[in-house]
Amino acid sequence: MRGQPRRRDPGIPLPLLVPAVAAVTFLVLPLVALLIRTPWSDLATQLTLPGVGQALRLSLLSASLATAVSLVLGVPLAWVLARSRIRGRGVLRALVTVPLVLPPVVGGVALFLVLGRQGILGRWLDETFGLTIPFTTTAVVIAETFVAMPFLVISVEGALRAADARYEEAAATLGADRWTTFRRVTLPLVAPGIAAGAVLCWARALGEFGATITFAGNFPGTTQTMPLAVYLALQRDPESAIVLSVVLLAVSLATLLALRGRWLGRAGAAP
Amino acid sequence: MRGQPRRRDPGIPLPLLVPAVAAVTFLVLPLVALLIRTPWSDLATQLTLPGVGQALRLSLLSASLATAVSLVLGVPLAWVLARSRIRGRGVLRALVTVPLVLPPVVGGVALFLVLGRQGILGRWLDETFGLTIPFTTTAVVIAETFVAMPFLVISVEGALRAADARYEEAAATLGADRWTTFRRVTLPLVAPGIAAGAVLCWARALGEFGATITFAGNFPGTTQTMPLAVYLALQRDPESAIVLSVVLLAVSLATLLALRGRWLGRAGAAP
Amino acid sequence: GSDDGGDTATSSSGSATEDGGLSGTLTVFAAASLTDVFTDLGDQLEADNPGLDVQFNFAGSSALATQITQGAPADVFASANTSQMTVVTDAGLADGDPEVFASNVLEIAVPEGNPADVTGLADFGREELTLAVCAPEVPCGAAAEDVFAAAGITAVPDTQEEDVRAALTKVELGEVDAALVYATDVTAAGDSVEGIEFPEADDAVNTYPVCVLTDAPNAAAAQAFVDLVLSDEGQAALADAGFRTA
Amino acid sequence: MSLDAAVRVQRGVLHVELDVHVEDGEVLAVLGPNGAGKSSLLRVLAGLLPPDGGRVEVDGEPWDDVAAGVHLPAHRRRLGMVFQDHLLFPHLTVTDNVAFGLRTRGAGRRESRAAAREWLARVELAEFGSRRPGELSGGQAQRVALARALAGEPALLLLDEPLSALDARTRLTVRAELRRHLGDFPGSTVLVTHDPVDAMALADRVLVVEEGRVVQAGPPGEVARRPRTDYVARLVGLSLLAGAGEGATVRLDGGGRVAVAEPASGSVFVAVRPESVALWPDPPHGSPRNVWPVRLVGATPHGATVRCELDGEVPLLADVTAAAFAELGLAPGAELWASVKASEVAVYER
Amino acid sequence: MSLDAAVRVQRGVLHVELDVHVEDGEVLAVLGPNGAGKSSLLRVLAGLLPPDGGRVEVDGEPWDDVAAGVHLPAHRRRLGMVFQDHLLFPHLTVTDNVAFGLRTRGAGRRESRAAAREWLARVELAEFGSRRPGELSGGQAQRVALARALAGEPALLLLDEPLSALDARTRLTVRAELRRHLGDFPGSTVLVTHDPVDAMALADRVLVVEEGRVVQAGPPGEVARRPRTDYVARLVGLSLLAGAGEGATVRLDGGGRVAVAEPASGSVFVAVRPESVALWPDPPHGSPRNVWPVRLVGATPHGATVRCELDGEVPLLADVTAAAFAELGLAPGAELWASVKASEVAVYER
Ligand SMILES: Nc1ncnc2c1ncn2[C@@H]1O[C@H](COP(=O)(O)OP(=O)(O)OP(=O)(O)O)[C@@H](O)[C@H]1O
Ligand SMILES: Nc1ncnc2c1ncn2[C@@H]1O[C@H](COP(=O)(O)OP(=O)(O)OP(=O)(O)O)[C@@H](O)[C@H]1O
Ligand SMILES: [Mg+2]
Ligand SMILES: [Mg+2]
Repeated sequence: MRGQPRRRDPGIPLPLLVPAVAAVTFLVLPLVALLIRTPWSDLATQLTLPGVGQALRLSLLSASLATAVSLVLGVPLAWVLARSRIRGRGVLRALVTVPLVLPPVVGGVALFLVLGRQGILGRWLDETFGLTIPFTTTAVVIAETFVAMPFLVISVEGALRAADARYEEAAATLGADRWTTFRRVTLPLVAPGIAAGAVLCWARALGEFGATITFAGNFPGTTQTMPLAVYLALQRDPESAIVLSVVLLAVSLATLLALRGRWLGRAGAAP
Repeated sequence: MRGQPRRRDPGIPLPLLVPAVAAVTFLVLPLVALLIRTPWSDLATQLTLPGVGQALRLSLLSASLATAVSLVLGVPLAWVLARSRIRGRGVLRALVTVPLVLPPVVGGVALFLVLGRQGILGRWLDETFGLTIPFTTTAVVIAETFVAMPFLVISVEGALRAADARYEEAAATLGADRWTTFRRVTLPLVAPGIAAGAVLCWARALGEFGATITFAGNFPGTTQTMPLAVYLALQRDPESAIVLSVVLLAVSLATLLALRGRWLGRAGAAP
Repeated sequence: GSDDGGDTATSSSGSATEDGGLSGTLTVFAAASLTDVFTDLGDQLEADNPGLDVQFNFAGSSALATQITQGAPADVFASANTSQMTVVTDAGLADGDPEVFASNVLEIAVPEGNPADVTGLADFGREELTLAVCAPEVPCGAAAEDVFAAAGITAVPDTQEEDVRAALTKVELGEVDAALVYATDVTAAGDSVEGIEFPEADDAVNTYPVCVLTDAPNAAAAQAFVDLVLSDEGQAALADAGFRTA
Repeated sequence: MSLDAAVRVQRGVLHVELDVHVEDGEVLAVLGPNGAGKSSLLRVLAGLLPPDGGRVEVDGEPWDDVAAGVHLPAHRRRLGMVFQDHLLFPHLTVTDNVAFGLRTRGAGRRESRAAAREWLARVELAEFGSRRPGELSGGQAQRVALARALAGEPALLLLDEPLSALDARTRLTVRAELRRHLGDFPGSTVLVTHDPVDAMALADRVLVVEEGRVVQAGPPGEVARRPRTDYVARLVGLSLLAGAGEGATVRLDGGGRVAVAEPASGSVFVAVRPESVALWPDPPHGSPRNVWPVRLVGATPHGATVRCELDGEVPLLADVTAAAFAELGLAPGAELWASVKASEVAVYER
Repeated sequence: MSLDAAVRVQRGVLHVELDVHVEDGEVLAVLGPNGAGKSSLLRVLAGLLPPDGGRVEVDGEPWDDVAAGVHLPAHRRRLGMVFQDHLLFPHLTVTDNVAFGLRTRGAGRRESRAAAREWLARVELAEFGSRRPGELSGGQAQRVALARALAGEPALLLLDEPLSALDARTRLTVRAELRRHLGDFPGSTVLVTHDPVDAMALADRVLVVEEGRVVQAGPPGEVARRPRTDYVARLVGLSLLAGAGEGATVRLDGGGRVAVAEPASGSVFVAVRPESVALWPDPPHGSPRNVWPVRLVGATPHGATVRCELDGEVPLLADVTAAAFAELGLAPGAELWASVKASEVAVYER
């Protein structure tokens, strides 16, 4: 932590360095190519288009809300999968993973079947409260949550499994019930894993396209997120689609860097 | 581990049980609705269509290959992010996360820019070896890897951070260099985290659509994976698209259950 | 006109054989809405030319245009609109001028039984209905804007779909009361969707152009396929699918 | 708040079957070799390990009763526990670690912190309150764990080798502190330890456990004077020999005879203090009635004296001064004579 | 394979500055209170903590040299280390844990396993080879860690309280085993311990460390007889008083006078053995020339005797038999008289 040079790091072993460099190259080179191809002169024009700012705001908002919902619902689910001894956990875990595999468009259709006007719950919501969910911003959040939450659940469960359960025993002897233990011991201990899961979830939600356009539709200002705007731009003018993508990338990169900085600041305080 | 009833589990605390049940309901109900809507009579017809078996095989193959590539490249990258002290790790981590946000279709375009016939590397590959990548099964694997690897990297990094680094110190005092330590100590210790990451990666690859159809095209037998077949079916007959999706779900559920069983068997041996 | 395509790819992919039959592989890039018709025509061409293998790459027109400009090894490009064909011709990749082989007009699609009692284009101004049109960026959306302008209607859609199929799916599920889609889609959707024609549709006709590509590895077969599409037989098949023929 | 427990639990191949009773304010020390099941006993008492049989009752309240299907979860038992490897929460400061139990039991943040700081001061770590456990040395961490368990004012205190990581000076301080606290403490205490000094200093009664069973129980002094197993004898530094009393002589089970001062009969133990054993290069002639030929098999310096391990008909330990050891020119394998006065030999029933 | 090290490292607020030299085959014990920097020293020697200054040289080969920018990574140092909290690999069996170091150093699987089994037998855990560390008791685990470190036949052996988790009997066995091994061992050993008995039994030389600095060094006997700090004095059970020699009397820095047998001058230490202190309810009249009024502040049973902590002009420890303690009716706060014969008082230069 101090400023002086550390002679410690004996370097990264070659069998790790080579694939790691390959991985970075593989993931970053396409982004670089996009940047090279970006018609920068268009950037200013694109950014000042009213729809773009709107779509960007809506994307950030709905992805963040979806992440929040996923945290509130998904972390407890991960805990149940990792720590409880209920029967059928294996099947439950597989069931939770499966939405990852569903083509997002079909996921959107499935959401209609539940929450649409004719859906299992949707019909009841409509008739009882006059609530219709599709084609609203709520629908965007729901679609993104449906697609992104499994990522959070699976990675938080992995972190919970890897954590030392004896700390939880120690908490129990100090009078903490399972809920208090969860809040005050388990959660802070697996914070890095939860952070990783939340990043995955947020990024996946931010990039969500298929389920959103199916279930929420595409209306500027209420349901048109950046990926939808990008897709539509691609239909007419691929160049501007690239510009929009780069904007999306830049914003999410900035967000991730800002967030990570804070998390790392916290994580760095621990040993 | 013994057969007798355990009176230990004092149940799942309500503040965890309620959101967990909500999460499961939210994730599973749409699947159930899909199953209800599935025209089961069509199932046999659909399954015997030659293209379907082909697409299913190709999907499983390419998703598994993409996962394998992601493991080989991504786990070392996760290690570098979690354990090395190189500068700019924060930026690197954010860069690796960003492809998650890229709309997959744009990701496909970006891959063209690198590996297409006119791409940065593609042109050279073409001129030197006469190799063209787009529109081949290789392209499918590459597109899926590009989209899915970040999930693996981020979740494995989370697991590595949560693991106790002192075991690695102990290994060093026993003469193990960082590579040996990685193989013989770190990897087994974070195996649950890697398994979780691999599941995410595999599922994401299996469901990949946008980057694949853009970069690899939609050729039955070589590049038409299940999500692409679902997309085409949707153009023609939504019912059959649902059937195909359910088939994809069933196959991935079976695979996950089979794999998890094995992993859990291993994990269960440890304390 | 395949004289400049005579590179190594041509010989390896086959060409006209001596008895006039075609051989090798023919790769057709076609808009996804052509899946059924083109698959049938491809089968027919294969039957006529036992040495020929016809491969299709069905996707959105814009994805196909991107692939072609990125050097995809395609012989034929059939686009669902002129704008994506223009992308290809502008890049100098079309061999000759594209030919229009079909066209399509808008129709109102309503769920089975027409629960909202939609009768014509004017209903797209009713606030209380849930309505879908295509986004202005895509051809059917541009066409919708044209017909609304022609009819002097201020439409109040709830969603601007990214393609016709997405709009149609919502009609099929009964989630929207009406959607403005293409006539062919109504035909393809079968019983679960009813179509309502309206006179303003003729103000916005969407055309489907096709062309042989400059770098076509199998130019002879490509030309044969384009010819088949333009033949009476091909036109009849298109008409069966609800297309207006050229 | 007496503890009354009959614990039956299977741990791998080891079957633990221990009956434990601790009165109000009493401190029970559990001594035993590694793997005897001591920690398993504590885990059952704490509610962390469900027993396979038996029951645990504190002050008449059943905490565990397998037959009746009762199992009170750990957090509902008013207990404090110190683990063998401290298990301080790495994400909390030292103060918050100590305050944890108070907070979970409903105290306010400020008040818990104040109490925690007081406890930290008692274990002489007042200035470490704002550190993280990772920044403590091993011994410091263990003292914090002790403070954490004590801070909750538990009804039952379970200590799993609480002093083993402490240095000698701190150990004295903390042992005295612990003694003071245990003196005031109205509840029952079970203390697992390897150190007979801890047991002597802190416990009212000692339970010696081997392979999951009680092999000896009694007040510390009694156990120290009259060990019943080799393990206890070693622990308290005695040589233990089993035999049959024949008046003024005991015939050892392993052969050989020992003259004793008090006549004995039946199965008896004979205990010899190493300090009372004298070594001679040649057979001595004098008052001691016990003289045996022995062979030196091991020698360990032990403060100013050397502890010699002797083999022969009568295997013994002997403590001789370093000077005498050097003078005799002793080396492993040396053949010697050992003598003990009959009056120095303790004999008691088996 | 001598070790020659000058270690400078900052740990939080503690600055560690220790010069260490260990000859071939020599065993150096490092004693010191919690948080003195003992583990930090071992971590630097092991290459796990890069020093901020100084150097580490083994057999002339530089392992660390901050000035020259040399830092050999831990895995290239031929060393064995036992950690305070064993750190056995949870995913490997006990045998594979012990075989680990052999395997990384190039031995075949079969041969490593065979050697590992031999080592396990030596620490009396032969039948535990196929278990996982999670299924061992704390002491068993520590013995496996010891076997794992020894199996690699290291040039430098670093032991961080290797015996602290062992029970008394095992401790004797393992200590004797360790002693035998260290006797054969051509390399240097650094042993961190809290137990003076370990230091006496195992070490050729003792280094006493407090707050990151060496406060005393020398052979174990010398350190035990002539402690130079209160910590060491407590450790070996002496009362240490500092003062100035004035012939047959020492005037203590804290006030009070002590009569001594050998005349002394200048700054001196006075050491008093607790056994030599007698307690009286009334001022005694007799030969002992040292008689002081004292107050009893603490008492701890200690085997058959009770260790009494005394405060007053001359703070002392006194060991009296439990019988005498009871007879005197002693309780904390009691006012007493303590006497010591001048010939029982050790005096030596500061
Ligand atoms: N999780 C477990 N599964 C199976 N066996 C176990 C487990 N934990 C401990 N054991 C075994 O149970 C026995 C008793 O262990 P326990 O920890 O109670 O011993 P202990 O008396 O506390 O020993 P120590 O003094 O070394 O701490 C040991 O043989 C140990 O190997
Ligand atoms: N990672 C760390 N960061 C900052 N300070 C630390 C760290 N680890 C230890 N310390 C501090 O350094 C000092 C020396 O610790 P060290 O572990 O070397 O002590 P020790 O002599 O081994 O003590 P013990 O006998 O209790 O094991 C202690 O005050 C401790 O609080
Ligand atoms: Mg134990
Ligand atoms: Mg230490």
